[in-house]
Amino acid sequence: MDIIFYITAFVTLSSTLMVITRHNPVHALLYLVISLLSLSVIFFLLGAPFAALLEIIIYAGAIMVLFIFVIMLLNLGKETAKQEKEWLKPKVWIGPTILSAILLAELLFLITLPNNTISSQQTVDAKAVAISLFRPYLIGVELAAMLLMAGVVGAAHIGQHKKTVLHRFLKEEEPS
Amino acid sequence: MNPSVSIEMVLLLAGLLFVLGIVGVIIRKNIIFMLLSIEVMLNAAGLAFVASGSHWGQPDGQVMFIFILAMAAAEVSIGLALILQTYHQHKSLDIDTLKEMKG
Amino acid sequence: MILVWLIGLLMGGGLLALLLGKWNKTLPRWISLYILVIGFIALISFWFDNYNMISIEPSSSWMVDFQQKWIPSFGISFHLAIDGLSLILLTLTFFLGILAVLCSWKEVTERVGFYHFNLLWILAGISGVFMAMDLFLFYFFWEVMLIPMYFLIGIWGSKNREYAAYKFFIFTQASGLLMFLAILSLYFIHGKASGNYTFNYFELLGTAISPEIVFWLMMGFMIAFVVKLPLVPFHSWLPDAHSEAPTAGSLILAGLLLKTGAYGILRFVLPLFPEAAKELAPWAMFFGVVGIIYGAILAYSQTDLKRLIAYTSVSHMGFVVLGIFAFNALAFQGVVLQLVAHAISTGALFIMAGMLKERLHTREIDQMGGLWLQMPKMGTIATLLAMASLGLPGLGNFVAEFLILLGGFKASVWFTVLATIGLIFSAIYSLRILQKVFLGPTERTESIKDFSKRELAIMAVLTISILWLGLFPQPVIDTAKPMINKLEQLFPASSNNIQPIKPKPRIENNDK
Amino acid sequence: MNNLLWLIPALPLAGFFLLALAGKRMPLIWVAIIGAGSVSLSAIVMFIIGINFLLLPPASGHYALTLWTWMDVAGFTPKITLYLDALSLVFVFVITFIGGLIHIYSIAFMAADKDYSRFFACMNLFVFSMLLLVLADNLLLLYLGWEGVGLCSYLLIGFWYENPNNGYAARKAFIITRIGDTAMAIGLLVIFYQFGTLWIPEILAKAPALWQSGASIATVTALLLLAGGLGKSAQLPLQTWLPDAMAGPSPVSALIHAATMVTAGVYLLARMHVIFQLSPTAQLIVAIIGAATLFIAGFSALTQYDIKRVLAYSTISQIGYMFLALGLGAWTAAIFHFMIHAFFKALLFLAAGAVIEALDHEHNMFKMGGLKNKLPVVFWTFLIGSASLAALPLISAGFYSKDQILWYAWAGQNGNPLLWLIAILGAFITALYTARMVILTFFGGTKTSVEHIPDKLMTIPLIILAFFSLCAGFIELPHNFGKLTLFSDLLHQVLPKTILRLAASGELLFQLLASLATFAGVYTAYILWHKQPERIQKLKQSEFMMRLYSFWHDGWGFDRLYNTLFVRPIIFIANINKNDVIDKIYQGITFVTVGIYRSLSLMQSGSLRWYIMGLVIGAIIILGLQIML
Repeated sequence: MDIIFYITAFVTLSSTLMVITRHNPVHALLYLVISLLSLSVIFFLLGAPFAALLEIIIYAGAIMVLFIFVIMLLNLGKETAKQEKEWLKPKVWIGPTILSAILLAELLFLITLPNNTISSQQTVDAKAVAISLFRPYLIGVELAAMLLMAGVVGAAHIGQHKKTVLHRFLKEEEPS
Repeated sequence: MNPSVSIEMVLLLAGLLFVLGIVGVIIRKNIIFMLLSIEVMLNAAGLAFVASGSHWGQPDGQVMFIFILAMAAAEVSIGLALILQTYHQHKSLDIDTLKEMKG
Repeated sequence: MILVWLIGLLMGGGLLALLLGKWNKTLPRWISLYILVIGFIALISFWFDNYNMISIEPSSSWMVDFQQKWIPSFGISFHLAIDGLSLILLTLTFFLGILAVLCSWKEVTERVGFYHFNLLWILAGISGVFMAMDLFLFYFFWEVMLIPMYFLIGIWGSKNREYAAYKFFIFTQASGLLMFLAILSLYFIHGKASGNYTFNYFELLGTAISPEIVFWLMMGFMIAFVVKLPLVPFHSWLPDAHSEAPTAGSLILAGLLLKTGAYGILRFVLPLFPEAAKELAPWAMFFGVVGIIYGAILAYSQTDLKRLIAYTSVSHMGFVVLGIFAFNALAFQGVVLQLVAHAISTGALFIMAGMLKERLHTREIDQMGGLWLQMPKMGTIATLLAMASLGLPGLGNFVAEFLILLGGFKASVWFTVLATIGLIFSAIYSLRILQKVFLGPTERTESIKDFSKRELAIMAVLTISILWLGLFPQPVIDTAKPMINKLEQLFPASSNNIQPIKPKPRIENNDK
Repeated sequence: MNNLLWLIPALPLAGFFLLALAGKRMPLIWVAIIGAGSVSLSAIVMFIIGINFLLLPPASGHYALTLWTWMDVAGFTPKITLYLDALSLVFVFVITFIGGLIHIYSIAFMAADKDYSRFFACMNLFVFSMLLLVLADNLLLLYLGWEGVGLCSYLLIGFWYENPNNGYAARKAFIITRIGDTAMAIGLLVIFYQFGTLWIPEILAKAPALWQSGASIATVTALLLLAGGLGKSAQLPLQTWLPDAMAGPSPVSALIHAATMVTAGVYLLARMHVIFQLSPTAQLIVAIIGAATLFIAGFSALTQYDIKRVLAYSTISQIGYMFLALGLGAWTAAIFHFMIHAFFKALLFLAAGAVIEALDHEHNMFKMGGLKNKLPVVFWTFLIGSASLAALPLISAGFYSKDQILWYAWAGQNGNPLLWLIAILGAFITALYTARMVILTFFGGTKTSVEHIPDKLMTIPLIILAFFSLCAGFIELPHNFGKLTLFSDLLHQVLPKTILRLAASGELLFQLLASLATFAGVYTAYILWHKQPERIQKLKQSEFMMRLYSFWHDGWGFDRLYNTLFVRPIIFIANINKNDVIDKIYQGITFVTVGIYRSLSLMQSGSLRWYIMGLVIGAIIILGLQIML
């Protein structure tokens, strides 16, 4: 069992690393899908099959598709890749990476603090999740629904293709 | 199923993923990449939730993951709509050329 | 019930003026005038009805008490009550309100509805402050009077109005928050001690507070009040606010807003924290005296007429502080009279400054001079007002200042002597006004109109009031007496070191 | 009779109100009738009451009429009560009678002025205030009149307001007297806390019981009251306002100098004499101030060329005599001199006014001259007034009053040869400058032509006053002349008798010495300014004399001293602090806040990257803290 975890963890990490280093958005996106898929394996290993399925269906299935649509729609390809290539030099990424490494070290320290909790790992199936979702977390579900609603409406509104959208301050300066 | 993977290792993985996400957000210029990196971070958080949920054998972790999922969906839809709009207006997705808010 | 009606009248009238101001410019003026006149008449008739009760039965100093639950879960009630002091100040509020409406009759032509809305709401806030007997409600009204004033200065003021409005707002708001903090602490301390969480003034009165805390609580209240008053290191908002505000704004600021500070000290600081107040007294008197002299010197150096008058207010309010912290009936009575007399005399000076500005389009006294030639009536009244401001006997301010000095002398000889020396300075700056504005050669060739009928009426009313206060102050004294007697009992014979013989019972001195 | 008392002040007050409210719309003749009539009527009422008082003296020695209670606060109950006893009677007489004459004179004098009604309104108010001052039965009411007098002097000195100098003179008068008033107000506070009342009779009755003679509190109180008197009466060191007060019209000067204002101090001291008696130190100070003032003012009068300034300094000097007398305990002598002085000083001012008017507003004596024949009435009346001022023996009233003071300076209980010496020297100087003034104005060659001949309304008051200046002295004769002491008999109801130090011997000798001083003064003036003017020229050659001359001319440099000591520093402080130092603190706070916000807003770079870095750093710090702790 352990070995599967470590392999998938390795896959996840390396594909994520690829996500943040690729110049071409489509490549990056594909690496992200891989990362998500391997993550869902880990979910499964952790005894959360429902989450694993959702990860694949919604994340890898739906959200990533949205990304692909947009990238295709904007025809981002070589141009962006070139741009990113110019940008992504060691002097740019070294500072943030060190900073993040410090953060990581701190996180690790905190994680590895000894704690004597009994682990009772077991599968939490969809039923249990559903019961808890629609009983104690009902209000959360409703809020999430509202959020999605707002997201839909907002996206529809923002995504409208207007001819001239100028800021109202800029409008006033326009000679009329 | 009785995985012997210690919770620490999973959280370690989540932490690594999160940091990678952060690095991604910081070092990239293109908004699309930043958005992708944010997805990575969200995933890391979700992983941490699920892991701790399964550690205690409670469904709450997965519930939180579902909320994160819903949030990510909404965020991505709005974010992408904004990207579309930005690209139409400025013909660029370079975060450095787009910055307008200067104190 | 009359108290609720008064506030309701003002607030409702304000809303009505706001609505009607949309399509008629004169209607708001008339509405405000009617409402204030009605309120004024109601108060005066109330005063007459109760005058006998006041002078005969001093056992209870409260005349009307109205209590209604508001937010009972926090112990907040809608509790209004008045005693003599409140009645005097309320009457003054309506009186000056009428004049404020009258003197902005011609001056304000833009957004008349909103203007009168603000005016009436300020007055409502001030009335509420004078009546509220629930500390939460008090704080509420304290804020109500603040915000419309901010608009009044910020919208209808003169050139530098925004700066002045911000300064006014920040000073009073910051100090008000300190007071709110003190109110809340008092609420919790009292609640913890007695188990009864309440904002009711009467129940909070006897709260036992440890000496370390009581000082800070009192300072919370004191700072809010002395900033409003204003006492010297906190006075710097006043000249700006006064000089930039429209005439009615200055009138209300000088006449009423400053008085809320003094009222607050008399009503809250002294009864709530008598021991701490006693310890603070030397410092308060010191700053009062500093205010008297410092304000006067600054007034002398100003060239902007309204700023000059504003600094005279600082000087006069120094007397108020001196009198309050002398802790005896003479000084307290002087303080009450000073509040009224200063409101009238300084208010009148501000109105006059407004009239001059309307005619000359300047407030610089260096550009005036020789105006007596064209405006003898205004000159005459100005002389009288200047005399009132320098404390000429026979006019209201003298009675007030002399009583304060008499009372102050008992508490502290040297501070009082210094304050008396302030009277010399007051003569210097008052005469400077006359000299620079009305006397001397005139360079103006264009004709300047003397008082119109409306202006003459305003000034006549004010003049008569000043004379009345100066010669027949007894009604005011009698009205305030029960409250002041109660206040004096809190401070039994403080520092009675220079009185070798007791004042004997009056000897009849008319032998016909 | 008692009930008519209120009419005395009420009539001028009514006149004031009528004129102030409606004077502009009235015909001039009405203004004149109301203005002069109210005071004259008041004088008539005074005569009725006064005669009644003299013939049927009330048992208590005074009339009192309470109008209303001013206020009643915690045991402090001043009332508006009019109180007439012998002392106030003398003052009321002088005020209304001379005031009335001055008003009548003014009808003609001011006829051409555009502010006719304002003038009479202020004059009426002036008379009213002064009447209230002397009729007050408590110190607070007295203070009302006291300050009212100050106000009116301000209004009248600055009457011709177009000239800023007049305004400044008025302001100076008000402020300097205000300094004294403030001291007096403090005195009132002390008195109230000592006696628990401001009712004068009670204070006077209680004081001897409460205070030992020479108690320091008595001295302090007396000195505070004295300071008030010094201000109003223009005595050292508060005398500087009076010469400048000549800026007003001549009748105003007459009113200020003769009937009202400057005599208020004398009244106050006489009224509160008990307190002064309790403090020999204070009394000595009063005497010294009086002597010093009469001496200093005399020399200043000698060097003036403006005729009204000569008279002004002479007033200071003469009031100095009164203070000397008060300090010596010669209370009645002081009041007697006050009355006589009122007659001749009013006369001199009115006559000087007539001269000035006649010469078309020429004040300079050196440009006058030879008016003896052109203005005979003015000349003769002026001569009589001058004679009285110079205390010409036997025939002038001034002799009798001044001689009394000189005599008490020598022989009184508190008398002192040095004070006497100064007084007699003062008498010499008085005669000198008086004669100089008369010679320069009326004798010699004509230098300015006469433009106006004085009106009848102006000359009649002059003649009446001249009569009194000559004859009023006869009601109180020196002891060796006969036993006629009507005046002091009257006043002794109120004021204590003067006790002589030694047996009243040699009075004749001192009278002769005084006469000698007068004659010497007149003769010297005759020599210097008429007979041999070249001597003056010779004196003017010497630089020292010129220095001395200008020093005296500027009133012994007091103005300059006060300017450097008080006026300039205050103006300096006021000017540098015009924008209020304390406001700078708040501006500093604002400045710092703005600075902080400016620098913080630099962090708002618009670069998302930096924001995230900020987040990361924040997370590092927070987690770091958690690890550390």
